[in-house]
Amino acid sequence: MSTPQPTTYREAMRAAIRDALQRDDRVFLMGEDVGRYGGSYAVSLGLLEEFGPERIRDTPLSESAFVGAGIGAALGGMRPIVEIMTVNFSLLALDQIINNAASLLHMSGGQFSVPLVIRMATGAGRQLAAQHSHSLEGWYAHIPGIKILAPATLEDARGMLWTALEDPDPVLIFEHASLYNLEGTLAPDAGPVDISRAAVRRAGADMTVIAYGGTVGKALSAAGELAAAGIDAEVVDLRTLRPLDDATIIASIRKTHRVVLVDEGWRSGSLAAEVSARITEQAFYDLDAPVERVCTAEVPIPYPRHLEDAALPQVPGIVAAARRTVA
Amino acid sequence: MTPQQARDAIAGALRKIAPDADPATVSPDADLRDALGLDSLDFLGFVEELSQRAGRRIDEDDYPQLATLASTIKFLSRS
Amino acid sequence: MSEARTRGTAPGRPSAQSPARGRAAAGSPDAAHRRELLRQMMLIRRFEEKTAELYSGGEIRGFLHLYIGEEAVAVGINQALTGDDNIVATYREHGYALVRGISADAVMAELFGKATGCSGGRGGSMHLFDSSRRFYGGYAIVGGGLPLAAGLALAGKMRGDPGVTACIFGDGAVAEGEFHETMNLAALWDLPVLFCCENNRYAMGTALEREHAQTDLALRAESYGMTAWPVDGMDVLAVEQAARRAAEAVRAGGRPHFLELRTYRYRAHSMYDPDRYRDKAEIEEWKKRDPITTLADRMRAAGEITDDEFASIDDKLAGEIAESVAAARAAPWEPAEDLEKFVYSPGPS
Amino acid sequence: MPSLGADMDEGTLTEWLVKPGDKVHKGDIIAVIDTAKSAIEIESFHTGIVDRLIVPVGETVPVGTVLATITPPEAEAVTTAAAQPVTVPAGPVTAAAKAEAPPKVTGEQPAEAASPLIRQLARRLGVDLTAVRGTGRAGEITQADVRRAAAAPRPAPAPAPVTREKPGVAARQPVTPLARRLAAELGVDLAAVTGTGPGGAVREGDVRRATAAGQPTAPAAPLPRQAPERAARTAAERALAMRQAIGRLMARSKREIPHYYLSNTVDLTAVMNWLHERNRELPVSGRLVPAALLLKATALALRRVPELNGYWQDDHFNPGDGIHLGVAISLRGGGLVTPAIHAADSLTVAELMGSLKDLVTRARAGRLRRAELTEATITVTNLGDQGVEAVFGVIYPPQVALVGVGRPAERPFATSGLVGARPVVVTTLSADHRATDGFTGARYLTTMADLLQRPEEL
Repeated sequence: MSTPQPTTYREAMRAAIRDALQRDDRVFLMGEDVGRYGGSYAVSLGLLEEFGPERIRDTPLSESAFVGAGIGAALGGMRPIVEIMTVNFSLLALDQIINNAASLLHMSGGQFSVPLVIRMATGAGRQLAAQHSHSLEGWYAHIPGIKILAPATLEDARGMLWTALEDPDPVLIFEHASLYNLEGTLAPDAGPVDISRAAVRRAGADMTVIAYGGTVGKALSAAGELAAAGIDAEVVDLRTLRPLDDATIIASIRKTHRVVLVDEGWRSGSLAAEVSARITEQAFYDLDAPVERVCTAEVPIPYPRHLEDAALPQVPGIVAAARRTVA
Repeated sequence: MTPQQARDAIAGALRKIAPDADPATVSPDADLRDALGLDSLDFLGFVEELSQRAGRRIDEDDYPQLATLASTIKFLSRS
Repeated sequence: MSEARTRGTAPGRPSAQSPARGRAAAGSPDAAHRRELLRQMMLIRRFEEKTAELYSGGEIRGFLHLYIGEEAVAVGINQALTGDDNIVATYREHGYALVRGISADAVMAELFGKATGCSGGRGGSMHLFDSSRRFYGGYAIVGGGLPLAAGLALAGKMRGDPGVTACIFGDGAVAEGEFHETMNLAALWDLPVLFCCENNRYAMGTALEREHAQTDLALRAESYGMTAWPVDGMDVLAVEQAARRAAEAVRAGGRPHFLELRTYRYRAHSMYDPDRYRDKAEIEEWKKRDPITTLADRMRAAGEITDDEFASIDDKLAGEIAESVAAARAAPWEPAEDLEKFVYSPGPS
Repeated sequence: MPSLGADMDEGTLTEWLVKPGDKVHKGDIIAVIDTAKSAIEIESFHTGIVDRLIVPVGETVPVGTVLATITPPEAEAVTTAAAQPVTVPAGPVTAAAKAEAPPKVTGEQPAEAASPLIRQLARRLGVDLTAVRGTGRAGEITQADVRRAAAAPRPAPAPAPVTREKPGVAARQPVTPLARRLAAELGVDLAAVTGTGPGGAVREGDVRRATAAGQPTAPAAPLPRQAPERAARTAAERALAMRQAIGRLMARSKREIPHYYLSNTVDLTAVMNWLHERNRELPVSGRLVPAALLLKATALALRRVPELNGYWQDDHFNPGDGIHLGVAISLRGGGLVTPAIHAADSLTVAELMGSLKDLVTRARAGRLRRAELTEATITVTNLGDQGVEAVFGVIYPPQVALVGVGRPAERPFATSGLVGARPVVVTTLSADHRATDGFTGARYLTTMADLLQRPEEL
């Protein structure tokens, strides 16, 4: 029964949505093309047939309206999952996410919490150019009142959603679009996971690579190359971008004293900048080398493959940065 | 505990609590604390280490038997 | 499509929806009802006059948007709502909060920023909330409350709740994208929302004609396939009648309805507003149709109220408001150590 | 001047629409003011007769300034003399508003007692309100106070801070934070460490290599590197430096502090019996030594005689902000440190024991924290382990006392007319005569002796 079964990130996410719809009548999914089309990344394919149009709701192209409706429905006792096709489109709903979802609990003096989950695809790597490729999760992680998740593994794709739905406050889940085809195995009884801790994906002694979402795989590849060169790298997956799990980050720094931060967001004002600042605040006297960052080049993501590759954090860049910390 | 095991246990305990002291220079019948300059806290640490290595409790009443190297070896190997 | 549309209700012209009721005696149920409407409008006005004074004295801070002149709208709409219904309002929401039953004490304390305020002091004038009265708050981003109201209605519909959601906004919001997105969504999904557009003719300082290509706002709502009509917002009886009809229609058919309530604010947009964008004569013209005076005169003529009774209501309200001010002054501040409360819900997550 | 927004500090009166004697109604527009944003009409919140226009046209005044007074209509009927003028409009300084001023979250200027007008005036005249003593009601600062302060001669401006000249062009040596911390903990002189990191940065490994090389028993380093030799010299230099520092401090103490000395022989029977019983039950690792009880008694006695706990500074005694016992610990390589056990009086005997063990271990490993080395309010020295009966120590300036504890030993001791052998200890006190007299010192030692008779209460 518990033999791990082959699956993909997409299927794990779909299983999570199906599970949530089965567990709780209050849960429903809405977004652009989530129903008949099956989701622009095919995550919700087949769910309309299974759960009907009331609970798998196709919306008009009105990000503000359907995200705001999600907030209202959450206030009204439902547990909506709102899907936004891609993070760039979420900017059309920014007023609802920040001025309403993130602020309601506070400005009502604790009277109205917003148990809403918003899922969206993020990240580059598919030659979709400057309006479908950005990584703005670090930007959202700036906002108090919401929680930000970045599942990077099949277990997290399968397990984070339910925990997020049980959270009384709004949770945004950023799914890196390059991960949907990620293959692996998952225990059939895989279930909810915590959404409060970072995870050490590879233990190491010489230096730490901190990554999240789409760059965790790259960080692990880099660690493999470094191991071949005799450098024992630890890889930390942030998992939850807000609130950040300082304890796991700092524990790793205290162990290895050297760190490379990998972030698909732009370097200036990035999540990597925040993590770096926290390391300097909390573990300054444990640093034995300057903090290194590998981020996306400061350009809107270009269309041609070679330029897109050049813009994004890549394994050789991570390896080189890691080598600098131990040089 | 054989006398040799006892000797090793003492040497190990001393290395831990007074790394700069050299038990080899201490004559078997000299007062251990005076010879090595152990204060009461050092001595307590010594007893703690010894008790761990010997796997037995050493009470305060036993302290007189830990006065010299020789008596300590005797004390430990008796059990 | 629309029921009984009356185009171009303008100041100075009595509304078709507000025929003077019959000569009911002072003790009749109708008279008592009108008296209550009058009292509620006077409560809002006296309350707000006091807040203006307190604002000038520095005891109330932030932005303070007064409703004076528009009281008939909140009072009339509220008559059509039950305890099962939701209200989503704007930053000019003192009137709705008071008529919805949030105590003057709690609203005043909120304006003072005190811990006893209806939002615990965290919101201030623009963000009044009360979960027990389904008062889902004042929203200070123009148009920002509309999608949320649609969501509340969606939840009600999915859960089979009987309530409707009253969504209040102004003429300014009609220019926002969120207005159009929400009109479309609510009509498309048959959501039980009562859209109440308070057309006071100015979006802050920009006159209706200067911001809208089509100034007949009800017509624009109608383009989404929604029943919509304009109402004389200076006549509380007309507002009440229209609101009851619309709310019943929403309840019965589960479809959204839209009321354009034509009204006017006498005061500037907010306290710190030089009010240079309109003619003083225009304000005076609208004041001739003051909702309180209009109703009081009508009741006097019908023998439903005497000058003494009017003065006695006024005195009683003044006393209540003075007590609210005293209570707010004496109320405790929230300790600064609690600053980061209410950012996330307490407890394990 | 009404406040019409949080961003408004002042306004200019541009027009009066009423004059004295005019009757005004609540809500009437009575004046026009110009603010940073625009001209605004202001209304009266009262009905009555305009009594006096205080602010003339053209004047700019801070928010809260009274613009005019209005006499309420009832007052006319009664008597004009008794009329209570009503300020128009109500400024933000009504009694109620002031009493309920919101709690300040951050430490703002302590000029809260000053009205906006006063603050404005002070700004204009360049007066620092924190330095002005208020002569108004309840110490409020008045206009006259500010003007007086402005007229008074200013203290000479503080001399520009002297920037310390950097020797030559020697750039700051790059050292990683971890290496810097380790060097401090291990007592390594960074100037003598060769960095092997980028740009010659000293890193963790460099420091560890330097300490390994510095150990006297270490085998001669096989190969090149100047580092080992240098580090060895550094260790010797360090011992000398410590000797010199102790020497300077003790010389200063003897030069400046008029010491007086007292001693007292204390019966330790109760202490020893109690310890014996306790230690029988305790695991070896939790075992107590007499020093723990002696320290506790030292600390508790200071609660009763606080005159000995603190510092002599600027010709007067400053009491300590807690009882922080400096414990003299001799280092194996020679030398002495006196790290502090903080709030020793509030620790249990077991906690004190733990702190003592921890301090000794860390002191000998060179891992003391800065606060531990600087914050002792009194010092305790315990040379008993070296076999002496009594120790008369030298006070650590600026502390005012030092408690010495000799070796607990069996001695003939008379109780109730009978002489028997009992464990006793000699406690001593070295104290600064500027801060206390012998009487206080004696009281302290007897208090300590009394406490030691009831070890179960320590």
